[in-house]
Amino acid sequence: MKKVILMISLLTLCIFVLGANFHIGIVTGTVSQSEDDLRGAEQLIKEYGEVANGGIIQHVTYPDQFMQEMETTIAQIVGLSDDPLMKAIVVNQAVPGTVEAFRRIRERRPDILLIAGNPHEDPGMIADVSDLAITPDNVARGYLIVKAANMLGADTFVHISFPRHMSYELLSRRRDIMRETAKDLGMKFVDMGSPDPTSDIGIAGAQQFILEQVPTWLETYGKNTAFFCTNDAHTEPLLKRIAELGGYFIEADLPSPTMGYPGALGIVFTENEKGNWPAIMKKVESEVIRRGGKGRMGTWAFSFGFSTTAALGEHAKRVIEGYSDITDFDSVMESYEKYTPGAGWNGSYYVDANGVDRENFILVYQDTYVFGKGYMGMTSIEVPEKYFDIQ
Amino acid sequence: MNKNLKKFLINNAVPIIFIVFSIMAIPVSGFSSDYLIQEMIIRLGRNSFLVLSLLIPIIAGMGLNFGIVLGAMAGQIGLIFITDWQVAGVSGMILAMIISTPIAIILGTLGGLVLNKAKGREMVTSYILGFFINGVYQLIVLYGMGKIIPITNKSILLPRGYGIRNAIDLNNIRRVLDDLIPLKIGNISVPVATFILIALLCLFIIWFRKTKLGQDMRAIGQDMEVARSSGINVEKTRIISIIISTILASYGQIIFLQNIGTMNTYNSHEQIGMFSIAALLIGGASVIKATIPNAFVGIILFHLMFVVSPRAGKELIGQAQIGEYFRVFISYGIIALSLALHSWKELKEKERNRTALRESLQKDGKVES
Amino acid sequence: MKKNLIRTALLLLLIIFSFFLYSTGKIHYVFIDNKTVTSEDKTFSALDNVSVFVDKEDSVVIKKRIRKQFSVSGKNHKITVTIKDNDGTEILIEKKFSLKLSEKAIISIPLLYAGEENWIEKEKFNP
Amino acid sequence: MENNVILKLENISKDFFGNTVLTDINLEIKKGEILGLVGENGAGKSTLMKILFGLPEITETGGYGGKIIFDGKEVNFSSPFEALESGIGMVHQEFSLIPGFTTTENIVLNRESLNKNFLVDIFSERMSTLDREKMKERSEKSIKRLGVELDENMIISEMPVGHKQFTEIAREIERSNTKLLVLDEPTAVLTESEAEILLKTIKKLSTEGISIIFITHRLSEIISVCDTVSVLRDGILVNTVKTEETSKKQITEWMIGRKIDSKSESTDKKEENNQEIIMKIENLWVDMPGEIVHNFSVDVYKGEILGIGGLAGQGKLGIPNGIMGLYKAGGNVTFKNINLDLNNPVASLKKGIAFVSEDRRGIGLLLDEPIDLNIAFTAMQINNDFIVKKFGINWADSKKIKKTAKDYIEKLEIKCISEKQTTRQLSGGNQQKVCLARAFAMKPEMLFVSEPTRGIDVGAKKLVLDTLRKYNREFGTTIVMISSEIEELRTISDRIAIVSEGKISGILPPESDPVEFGELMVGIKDEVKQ
Repeated sequence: MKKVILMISLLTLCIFVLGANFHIGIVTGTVSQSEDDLRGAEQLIKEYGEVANGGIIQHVTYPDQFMQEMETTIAQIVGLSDDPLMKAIVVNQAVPGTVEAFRRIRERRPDILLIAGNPHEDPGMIADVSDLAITPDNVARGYLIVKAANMLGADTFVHISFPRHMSYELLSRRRDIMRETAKDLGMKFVDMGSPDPTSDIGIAGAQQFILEQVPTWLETYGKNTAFFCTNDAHTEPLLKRIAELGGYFIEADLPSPTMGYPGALGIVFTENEKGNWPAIMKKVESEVIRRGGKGRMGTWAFSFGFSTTAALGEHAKRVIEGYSDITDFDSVMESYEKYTPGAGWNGSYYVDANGVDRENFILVYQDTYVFGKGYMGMTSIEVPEKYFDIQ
Repeated sequence: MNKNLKKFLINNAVPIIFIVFSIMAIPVSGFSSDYLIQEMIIRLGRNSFLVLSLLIPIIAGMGLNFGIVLGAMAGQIGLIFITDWQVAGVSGMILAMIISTPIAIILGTLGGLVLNKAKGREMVTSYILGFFINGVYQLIVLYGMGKIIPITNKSILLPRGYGIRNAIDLNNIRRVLDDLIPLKIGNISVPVATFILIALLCLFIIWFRKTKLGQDMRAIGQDMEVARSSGINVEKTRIISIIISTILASYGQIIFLQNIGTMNTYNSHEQIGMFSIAALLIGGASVIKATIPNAFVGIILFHLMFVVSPRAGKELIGQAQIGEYFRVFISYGIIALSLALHSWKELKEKERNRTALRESLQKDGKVES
Repeated sequence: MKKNLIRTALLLLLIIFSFFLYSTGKIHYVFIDNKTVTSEDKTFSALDNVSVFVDKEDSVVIKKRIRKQFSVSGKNHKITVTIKDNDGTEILIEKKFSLKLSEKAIISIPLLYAGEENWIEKEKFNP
Repeated sequence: MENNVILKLENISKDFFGNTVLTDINLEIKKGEILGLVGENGAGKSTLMKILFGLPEITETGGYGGKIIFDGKEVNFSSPFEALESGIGMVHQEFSLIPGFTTTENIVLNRESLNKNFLVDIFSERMSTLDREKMKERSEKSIKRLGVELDENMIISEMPVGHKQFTEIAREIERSNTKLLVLDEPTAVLTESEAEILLKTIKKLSTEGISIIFITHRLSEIISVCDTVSVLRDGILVNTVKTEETSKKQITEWMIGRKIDSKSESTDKKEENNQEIIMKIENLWVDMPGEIVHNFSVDVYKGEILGIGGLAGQGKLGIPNGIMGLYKAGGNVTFKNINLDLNNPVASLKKGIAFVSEDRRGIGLLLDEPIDLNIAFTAMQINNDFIVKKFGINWADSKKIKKTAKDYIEKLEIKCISEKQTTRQLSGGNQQKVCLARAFAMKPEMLFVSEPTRGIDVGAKKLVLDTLRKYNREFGTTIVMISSEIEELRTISDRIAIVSEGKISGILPPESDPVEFGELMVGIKDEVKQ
């Protein structure tokens, strides 16, 4: 009996939503790999419904071990194009394999819009195959993070990473920009190595390393040191030590109030709070201030992963419905702002090393929010032209 | 139960379980048959070479060669070079194979030498060897290339001037083999040239079994000591079998990556050994016996599971990430299951042999029953 | 002895074959600009409605002030440019060119359209 | 005459790290001669053959002394292949065949007929394909030469044992240059009819001019087929004689050798002839590595001491281990007319059967526990002895354990500091006594004792044996004692069963002639006496 009722209610739902005769595929990581991305997809499902229930969002995930299981990533993304109603596919984060998956979809279904959020593969490759790609503007951020640290009063900047990450072009380029900025602002710059959490040492070992080293670093470079790390796993122990011992933390590599802070400060969110960013911010802010991190620790008020998944889904819907153009910068910003009330956004187009313009590759960044201080207004600061030329 | 039927079920327990799982999961996943057939054809073309490269060490009694990871690395080094030199198309692919061959021979010899020191524990040793060589590979690719080995192409080199990037675009040789002879049946495209190559490899393996070397390997595989006492150079033959397997794996990885189109410089090879072996086991092979049909059946069943299970999981439980967890659970669980089933099968086999021995002794009048 | 001789010969053959593969598979980049250029004091302005294909690749539309990149392998190549005039007539231009192993080409559509000699520029290419 | 000698061994001697195993062996074999080589296990036959074949383990342990002259030249093979090259073939005791190969493939193993192809010139000879036709021809020819029926397409593992043996011989004679063939116990695994065919084959080969060294335990075969027989004992060549000039009895005496009084010192004979059967063992088979029991049947009488002897590796140790459920076993064993559940160690213990294992340190003792606990342990587990119930929980009754332990320490003269000493610190003899004490503490009705005196000194030996006998006499416990030392069995047992090739070859009273024991041990079936 229950089944029958369920069937009937499903059918009625179908009839209601049949007006929108297209589907949007969303691909994210799982909770264990990248929770915020997934919450963005859930936000879209909440808004527009799931395909299984007659809505327009079809959500799948890529493997946790995406570096090793590229074949599965490809199959998951390409699998979405098996649906004849599929009109757009958003992959956030666009882990390795996305490029190939997009190529395959292009061959069979050129009508599907392909959108990549935060691509891991080389920008040139992803720009060639996708209709739109979005990534944090690490070029501008390279300048702005150091600038913000400087504004808060830091005199030393420590950049923590490891070779695998430095093999990502944008990440190593950002490091070089940071170094240049620090030099120009009269700060000391330290390029610090750390273990790779995906190596045999594991996440636990990598975190242990940070926990043990931060006090030494603070002793060596003084309390007015700002830290930045490229890896998510490193963020949590880093925040824990900074809250305890001093130092500055402007924002994470992928900034979000849920990035590192909950684990580092022992904050637990209720089921209702998950995905509710203003509530999350409030809780994190009060905890940071309670622990004495006021004016020293910052983030983006809205998770980049969350807002990118949601905004790209929203943008795709607008494009399909004919309200905007796929590479329309303003429309993308509008979509972002829809999910991030109060936070400013800015960005630019990507220009590759040969000077070839990439109109479909947008670099974005959100205003930095420092706990106990508020928005820093970084989106309105002009980044000097010279930093864009650092390759 | 009928004795023969029981024996058949025991011998084929692994594929049967997989077929049952697939039959249950396919309708749940909701994929169209076109999509699934296309996906299986792609995966057959992509993976067959790698899986078939496992066969020769099994003939030589060295078990499942996790060391094909070494071959995969050799193949990737070949690909790095042709990408650096910007050689495209089939020419590029063949050139990559030529470059990877000597590297595979060196790595294979090394692997063979180590495995000869670890007789009876070849599988675990080759697994660990993969890790070790992976370290060397990373060292060479991340530090050696661009510093000691000249690499000129900035697009594959890290901005710091040495070391290869995390991901390499293989657009130059992407699908060159698959699309060499285009064939489309309905909606489904068939990589004819790849299949021809795979067929040639199968013929090679069949022919190889008939050579003196193949016969020696069979002898060694069945009883190393007897083979040795008959004058066969056991150590050398075992090394040769690993070398052949490594070379084939390096070609296999090149074929695999020309289909994938992108190469994760530091990770693409890592799961190759595990997945190829899982596919072979699922096809009904064992550590001591594997046939060409085992390889094909295994690839289809294993990858069908891989494609179908995430969506099946999602449709069953309703949450996207559960699908992924479901896939991981099913896929890896089944690898564990097939290994466990395999050892159970071996136990049964031993028991049967013993009973047979007793029975034959009784028949011969050595033991009155 | 005989065996060594055969092996050496085969190895040499393989190396020659590799070189053959290298030369036939080597990629060249062809950059095509639709940008306003000044050459010998004359200005050639960028054009609207330009689509281009090199060898057998699919045709690509090049908007004004944009540079596009093509990659081709081998020695001899052909570029086909279709330009739609304001009045809707299509003009088809076909040109052949060849490149040495380590060369790249920069082709300017306005110059090509104007029939100038220097429509193609070949440079030593360091990727 | 001298030209006719194919193999000559001069003063061959060999020691392993000071442990002499062969002393001054001199042997001669003529063309077409069949030489029988006999001796107990460990007499040095295999070492001699290893020297002849140049096995690496000989050179690795310092080589050998003396000279080997083969076919007129002094030789010193550094590997079996060199021996094979020069024309010495060997048929091993264990089948040296590839189980999954056919007869043909095995006969031409590593000497396959080949078809060349172009890859041979590039890589190596091994890239040629097999010429199956020719291989079949060759194996057929070789089988014909043997004069036996063999299916050349049969897989070895599916073959009866005898055929495997023939396949091996066929392989050796397929080699065109084989001049000397060594057959190491080829008939041990054959049925009598098969053995007869084999003997005929051997004769046939010798008439073709192949010399043969024939190693066997079956003396009748020696008599019937060999021209000469050489007897080895303790590394010394006792005698070499023409077979027609000797007899089985004489050969056996040379083999066993030791001059022992035919009357043993056994005195304390039981008068009453109790024929009540306490345990009936029928068709027992035990799958114990190295000690396989095939088909063992015997009745054990209540209250007797039954000795079980036999050469090493013939299966005597498998019997108690199988009955006590330590190794997989099958067959019918009844204890006091009730079927005994084999493969279940606890069941046997619960029924009142105890076992003192030959593997003291492995399964016999808890080495890091004190003596008293070791003694009480099994009884606690099985009989719930030494246990007091307090508050519904079982506690070890330490007082009683201590008392019992002290008792046994005194009775068995266990040399120790106190009953709390761990057994690891005890000497071998004393450890053995603890094992016995533990078995006694269970108050068993029947006791299996396996090699109770192995590795302990003479004084301790006597004490252990006396204890066993005393226990048997006082409590009427039936004891089955397994030992390699016949003398030991003769001093204590009421009857002695000899095991050969996994089954009983005869039961003798302890006062029998030692030669009879020897004959039973080497399995001369036709002389079995009850």
